[in-house]
Amino acid sequence: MAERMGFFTDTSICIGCKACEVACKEWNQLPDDGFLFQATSYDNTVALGASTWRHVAFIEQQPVWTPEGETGDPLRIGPDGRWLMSSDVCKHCTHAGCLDVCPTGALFRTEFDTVVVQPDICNGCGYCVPACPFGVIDRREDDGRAWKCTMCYDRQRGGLEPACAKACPTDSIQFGPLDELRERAAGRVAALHAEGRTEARLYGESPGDGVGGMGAFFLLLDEPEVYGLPPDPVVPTRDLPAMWRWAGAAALTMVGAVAVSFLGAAVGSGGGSGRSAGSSGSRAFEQVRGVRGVLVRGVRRFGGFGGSPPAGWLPMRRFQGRGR
Amino acid sequence: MAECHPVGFQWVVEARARGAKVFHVDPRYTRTSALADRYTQIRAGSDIVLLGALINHVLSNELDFREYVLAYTNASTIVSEDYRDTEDLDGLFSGFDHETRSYDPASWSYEGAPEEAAAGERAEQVEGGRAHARTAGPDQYGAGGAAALPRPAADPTLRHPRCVYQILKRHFARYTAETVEELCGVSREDFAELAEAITANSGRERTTTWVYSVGWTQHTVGVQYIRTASILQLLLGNIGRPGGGILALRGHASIQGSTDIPTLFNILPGYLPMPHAHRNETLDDYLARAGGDTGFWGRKRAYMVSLLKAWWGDAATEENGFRFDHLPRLTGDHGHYNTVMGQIDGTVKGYFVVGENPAVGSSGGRAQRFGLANLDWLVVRDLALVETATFWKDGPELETGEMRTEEIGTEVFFLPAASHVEKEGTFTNTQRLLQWREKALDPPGDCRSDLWFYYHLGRLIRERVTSEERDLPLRELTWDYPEEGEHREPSASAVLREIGGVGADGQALSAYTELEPDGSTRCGCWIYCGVYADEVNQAARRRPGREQNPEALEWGWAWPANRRILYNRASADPEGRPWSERKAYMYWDEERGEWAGPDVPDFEKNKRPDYRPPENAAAEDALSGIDPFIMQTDGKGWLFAPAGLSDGPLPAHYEPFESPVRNSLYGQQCNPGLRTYPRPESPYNPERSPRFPYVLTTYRLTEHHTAGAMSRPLAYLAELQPELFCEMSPTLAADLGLANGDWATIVTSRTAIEARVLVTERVRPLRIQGRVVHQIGLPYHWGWGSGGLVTGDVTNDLLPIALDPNVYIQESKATTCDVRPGRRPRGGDLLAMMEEYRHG
Amino acid sequence: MAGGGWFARWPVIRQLRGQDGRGDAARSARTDALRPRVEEADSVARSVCPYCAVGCGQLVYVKDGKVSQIEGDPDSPISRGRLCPKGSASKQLVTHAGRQTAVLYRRPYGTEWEPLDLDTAMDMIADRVLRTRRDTWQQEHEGRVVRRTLGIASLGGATLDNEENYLMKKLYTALGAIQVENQARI
Amino acid sequence: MTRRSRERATTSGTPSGTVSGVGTVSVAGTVSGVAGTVGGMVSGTGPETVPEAEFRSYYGHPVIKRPIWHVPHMPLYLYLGGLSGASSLTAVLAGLTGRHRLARAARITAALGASTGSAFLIAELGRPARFLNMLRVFKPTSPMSVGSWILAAQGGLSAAAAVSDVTGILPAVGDAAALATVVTGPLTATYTAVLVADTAVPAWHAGYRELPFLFAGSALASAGAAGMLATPRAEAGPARAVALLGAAVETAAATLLEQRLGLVGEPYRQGRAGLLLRAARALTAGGGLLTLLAGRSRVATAASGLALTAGALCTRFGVLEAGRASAADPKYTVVPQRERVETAGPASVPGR
Repeated sequence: MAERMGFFTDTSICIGCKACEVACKEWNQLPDDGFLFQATSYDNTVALGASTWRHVAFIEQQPVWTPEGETGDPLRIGPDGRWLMSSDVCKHCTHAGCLDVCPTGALFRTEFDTVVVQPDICNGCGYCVPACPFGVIDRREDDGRAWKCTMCYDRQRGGLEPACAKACPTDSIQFGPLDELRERAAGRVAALHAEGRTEARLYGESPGDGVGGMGAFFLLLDEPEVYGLPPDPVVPTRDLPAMWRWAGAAALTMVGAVAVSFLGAAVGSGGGSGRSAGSSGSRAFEQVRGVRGVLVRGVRRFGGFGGSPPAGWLPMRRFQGRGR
Repeated sequence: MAECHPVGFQWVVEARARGAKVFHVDPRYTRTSALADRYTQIRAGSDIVLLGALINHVLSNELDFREYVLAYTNASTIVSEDYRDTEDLDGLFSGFDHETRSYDPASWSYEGAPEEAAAGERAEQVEGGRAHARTAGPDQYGAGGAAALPRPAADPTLRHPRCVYQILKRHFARYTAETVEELCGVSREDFAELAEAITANSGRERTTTWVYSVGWTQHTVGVQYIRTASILQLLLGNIGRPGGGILALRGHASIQGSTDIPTLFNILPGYLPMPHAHRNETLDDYLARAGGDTGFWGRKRAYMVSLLKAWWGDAATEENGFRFDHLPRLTGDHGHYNTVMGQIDGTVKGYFVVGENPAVGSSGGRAQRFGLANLDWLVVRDLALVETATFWKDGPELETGEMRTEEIGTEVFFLPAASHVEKEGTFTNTQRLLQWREKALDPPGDCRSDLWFYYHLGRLIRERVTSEERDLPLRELTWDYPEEGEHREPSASAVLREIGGVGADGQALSAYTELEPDGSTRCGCWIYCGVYADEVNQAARRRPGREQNPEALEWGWAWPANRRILYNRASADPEGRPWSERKAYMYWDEERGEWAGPDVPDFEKNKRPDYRPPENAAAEDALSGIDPFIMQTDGKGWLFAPAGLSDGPLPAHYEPFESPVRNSLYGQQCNPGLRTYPRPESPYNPERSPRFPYVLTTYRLTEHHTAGAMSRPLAYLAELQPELFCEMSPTLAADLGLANGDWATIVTSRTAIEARVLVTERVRPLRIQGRVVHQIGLPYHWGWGSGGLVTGDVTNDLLPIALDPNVYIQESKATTCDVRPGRRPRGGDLLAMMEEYRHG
Repeated sequence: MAGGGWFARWPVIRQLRGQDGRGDAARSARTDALRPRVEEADSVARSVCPYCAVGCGQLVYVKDGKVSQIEGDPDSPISRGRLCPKGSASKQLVTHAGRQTAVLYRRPYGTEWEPLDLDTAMDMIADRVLRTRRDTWQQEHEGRVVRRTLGIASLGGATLDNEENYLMKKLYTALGAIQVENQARI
Repeated sequence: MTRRSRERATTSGTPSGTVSGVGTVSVAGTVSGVAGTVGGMVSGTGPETVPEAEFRSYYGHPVIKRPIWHVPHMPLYLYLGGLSGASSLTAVLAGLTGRHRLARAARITAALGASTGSAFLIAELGRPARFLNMLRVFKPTSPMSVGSWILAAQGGLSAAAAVSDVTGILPAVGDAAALATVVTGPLTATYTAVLVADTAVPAWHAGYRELPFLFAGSALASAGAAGMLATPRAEAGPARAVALLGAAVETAAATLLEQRLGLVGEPYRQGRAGLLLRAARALTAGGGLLTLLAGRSRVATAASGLALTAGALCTRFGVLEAGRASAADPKYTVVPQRERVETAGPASVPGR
């Protein structure tokens, strides 16, 4: 496998020109997203989606001016103004929710350690859409398939950098080996802090976070949620083993409940009047009637709410793929 | 800059990373402001007050770069005792004729200027009358500017009361931090910080640069805006040095080229003036009056003769004045807006519109459309069906009932154009760099290049010419370009070679210094001479930037002479040494006896710093080794312009023609020489009218291009900014009862348009003269057609046709308007509302 | 990956052979063959962006007679391969559906466009230029020779090439048309 | 308009910034300032039941994408899968206890449930023709992949069991298939809970303990109801018991789901989802009670069966709706994450 490649988006030098959005669309030949005026600063594409793989957010934080008293002098309230701009993109997570849940293998991890949808495989089940903790991937309804940033996988296969990073006029979007980018980003934060801009912070660079670190990470100047990013994202599949255990317990509860129902009915009525013993090839059933006892015990063991479900009964590891 | 030139802005970002401090002064907080260290909001149309106060700050604290100022500017020059300043005349300079609303510049001249030159100029104006005086703009003098005394009287102590330095001091004394606060709405603290920063960052060790765009030019005092900045930069020693200058960011791919090789009425290629009927009867008359004889402009005969030879070839001879008579003559203003009035009046019958869209792109769109509707024929060439081509079937005047399709007699030809990838040729970018584009593929269908169109049109016309004298210039015209391909495309490189010039031997010339006045050389544009040097298309050179130093002299070709910083002699001190290690650029290499450095020297390579011209030297020989401004007759930077400007030798603040504010600096409210066309198609908002209480400014967005023909049909751009909007402060929105996202109607005397409201604190109310003044902003990219995926009302329809008297550029950046909640009335209701605004 | 029928390529089988179900095992043949489309271009032209005057370098890729991609030229010392949104949309500029590729003609007082042959249009325009020039010719004005027509005007954009502007100015001047203007005045 | 109205009264600057344009400007609002209180951004959504959490967002836009699954496909599939799984169990036990008519009815229900459920699932796909790609890989990390294999097995087995029973062909194979559904049936009914829980949708993810039991109970109630409706009363006793137990589990799980999750559980209580889930509870409880009281009344039995079925359907529709609502409001994503960061520090993924 090649080196892990990534994006570092330094929003402190983003000028909100949206070249990334357009360059991405031109390269990937994406459809437009409609022509609606949103009145949300200079942002009219709203969010990442199936047809917008780079999205520039505009956040106005300006001092408020109000006319004061009879003189009508403008009175300034609040600190110096800022207009934050930030180009969002798929995070290409180390632990990617979309990739984990994709049932077809349309989503896969590339040799550059990025996460890509194969449009020839995707059947549009839509499961990846709610599985992404960042709201990145989406299904294009007229096309039926799920789409998102590929970090220009095809370009990378030819040794070219992704279209957005190439176009970015101020190098706010940087592309390269992730390790190098992380180093560069740490230096940039230190430099900004030294300038007194202590609000600068990195988002998604830590391999210890809830998605195991992002392949595309950011330098932000405010809290992530201000940019529409989750403050502490976690890959949903982190809790999957526990989920399966609870589901298994519920399944056994079902078996128990049905068994109890029949046992109860048998005890209560001494066998239904409609029974025709020995009929209809039930020899096999006769042989397994002994199972009943097992089932009853099973119900006793796992039947209640609140108890710890049995651990480790799923052969998860075999199919987990390589660990990190 | 980040808004309209994002890729150029990368260098600002890089400079900032290396410690540069960036100030942004703008009526709105823009994407540029977001990346600046300091943002200063200013009332649109008040920049001369701010710049003037900076000049005053420099002068009154003696913060000028004295050694530079003394050696390289005309600070010490003594001005005629006839000169009277705005200080003396309450906002007017001496020489103003109230009758003609124009200046006689004679009294502005240097002391001891020969009576003849100044008098000659004056006599002509009297002789030619009002219309002729109007053409006395700088373009009338070509690239050299007006002639002035090469060695005028001077006082190097700068104490003489009539020396330029002292005049400047007096003139700008009233431009103070207080006036800045009062007229610009800029706080004293903000002004002090800016003043401190630019002066601290100028001098031997450091330089400061100013960057502007049409925010400075589209005013009735636009030329004087630039003049003010020039004065400031000269005083601080920031011209001709790395990291200095006044950088014009031009907005179109080859708008620089289209003035160098002008499709402009008043100049010929290379800024040679078009001949004037009353002043330029013969070539000699023309050359005598087209600027001075010293400095490189002194070679103007060689430039002009070479041009005439390029056009009329062997037919142009010494005996027939090189066919100077083939040139048509001007008699006044024949500019764009004047032409439109001619269309309305019926004198202009036929109109070519080529890659342009005046129906939505020019000020006062209604006048434009009334003009178009009154033509005999109209040829429109563009990529898409622009509004100028379709006004007869879908223009807004059809909706109001002012026009009916069946009553419009204009015959319209729409010819589809080739795109930039479907033809080869050069663009000249904002830094004078010519870059050759290779052709990628043939244009589709009937699409053809404009080169094809004009070449074949010329061919067809020449096939039809008669033996009449009138047709002689056409018959004799050199028009034999090689044709290529199945479309018979003329060879663009052959045309470029003609522009670049050939010598007597038929070989391409390498520099304009090789041009001869005797007709032995031919050159289509003298400043481009050398672009085909060594028979190589120099503009097509593409040695990668990373393999070169930052000047990258082997990428493309910059005019003149592939020089990257103009006036770079000023980057060294008078002795030829760099001003400092840090700012070293060009320097005199005594050992080799030549100028050295990373650039092409702006003057003769071997001219010693201690060279002093002999008496009666001509052209460049008349300039000494310490005269960096080689196109000026005296080689000096003009703090004070003794001639060449039609509205004064120094900038003075005048209010925009339509302003809600009284000019508190002078009794004179607006530029006394400005041009207007008061007629029904272009009415004006009354001065300080309560009907139009708000300041309106217009601008571009990153996501669109001009009137939208190159962006609105593109889905990827249209979706980014789908609708026309109007930016206003929350305070104004509250006053008007408008909420973010609502519709508003914006009204001027011309018309009313509707736009969505973007309520934002990036637009702030200003306190001007003790009261609150609101500004609103409108981008101008929308129109009803052009194949746009998004459409909208036409912002330019709101604008007045009020022009700068020097260059006839309209005031689009500062006017007044009213704003009403809700969408605009339709049809006749709109007319009724407008009647009320104008007369009610 | 190569070899084997559909069964051998079936990712489940590849998984059982030890390939990663979220990685190599899931790859399709199309994915394996993926390359950047610029590699297939028949030609690359070195061009310049047609929008603002910064003059960013562009590389124009052509495949089968169509523009397949336009992106920044990294060699350019001006732009270093970068482009703004407009520059990045250049391919759409030259290929969008709203682009007109046929001559259109509107006769006086006409209510609709009509098709017109390009050569015919050129002849008609040449005729009109000469007719208007003849009708509005001024040999003299206020007693001075002016040799001009005020009946023909021109307004050019500033995205025209220098060579085009040159031929325009040259032809108009020879015709005696002086009201020749462009975007720089605006 | 919804999108626009949402960011109206935002505040600027600091997290607890004042509403911009004090007083008069409140009408106008501004585009500036993404920070805002919940109340400011979702004004007009009616009375709040929990104290408003202060948080910041990007113009009130959701952080995550809404689940795109359609109504009625997805909830119907959830219902039918549960019905099939629980019916399989019923069929096996009925067979073992010699209740032949119940067994046959349950086998047929299980087969029909699995097949029509699969049909809805395929119809839900963006590219239905590619449904076989579901079996392209086996991914334990994907509940949908695991579920597809389970569903394939359940569908095949339940169909074999039903066909064999109805036609009498290869009875041993049919019985073996039926027996195998003891494993696939319950998993078919409960894996769907993992399916929805294994997403970033806050209300679903946080409910991963309760949802399997909710779905299990709902499945039992559905299957019991189907058994009651399709079988003569004499043989339907165990079906009633299944229904009753199911209804009890479903009600208990739903109650827990609504109460235990705090802010994130809000969508289960509010709006359309709240309405659906309240209706589900009433129908399920009512249906269960009626089952007990129905006695020999055929009408009452039918009514109780229908009520339970309706209750199960409402549960599934309600859960989907709650997920959508929870995804649409950034509050449910931002507030818990912000609280976690501030109290326990950022999350991590241990052992991976």
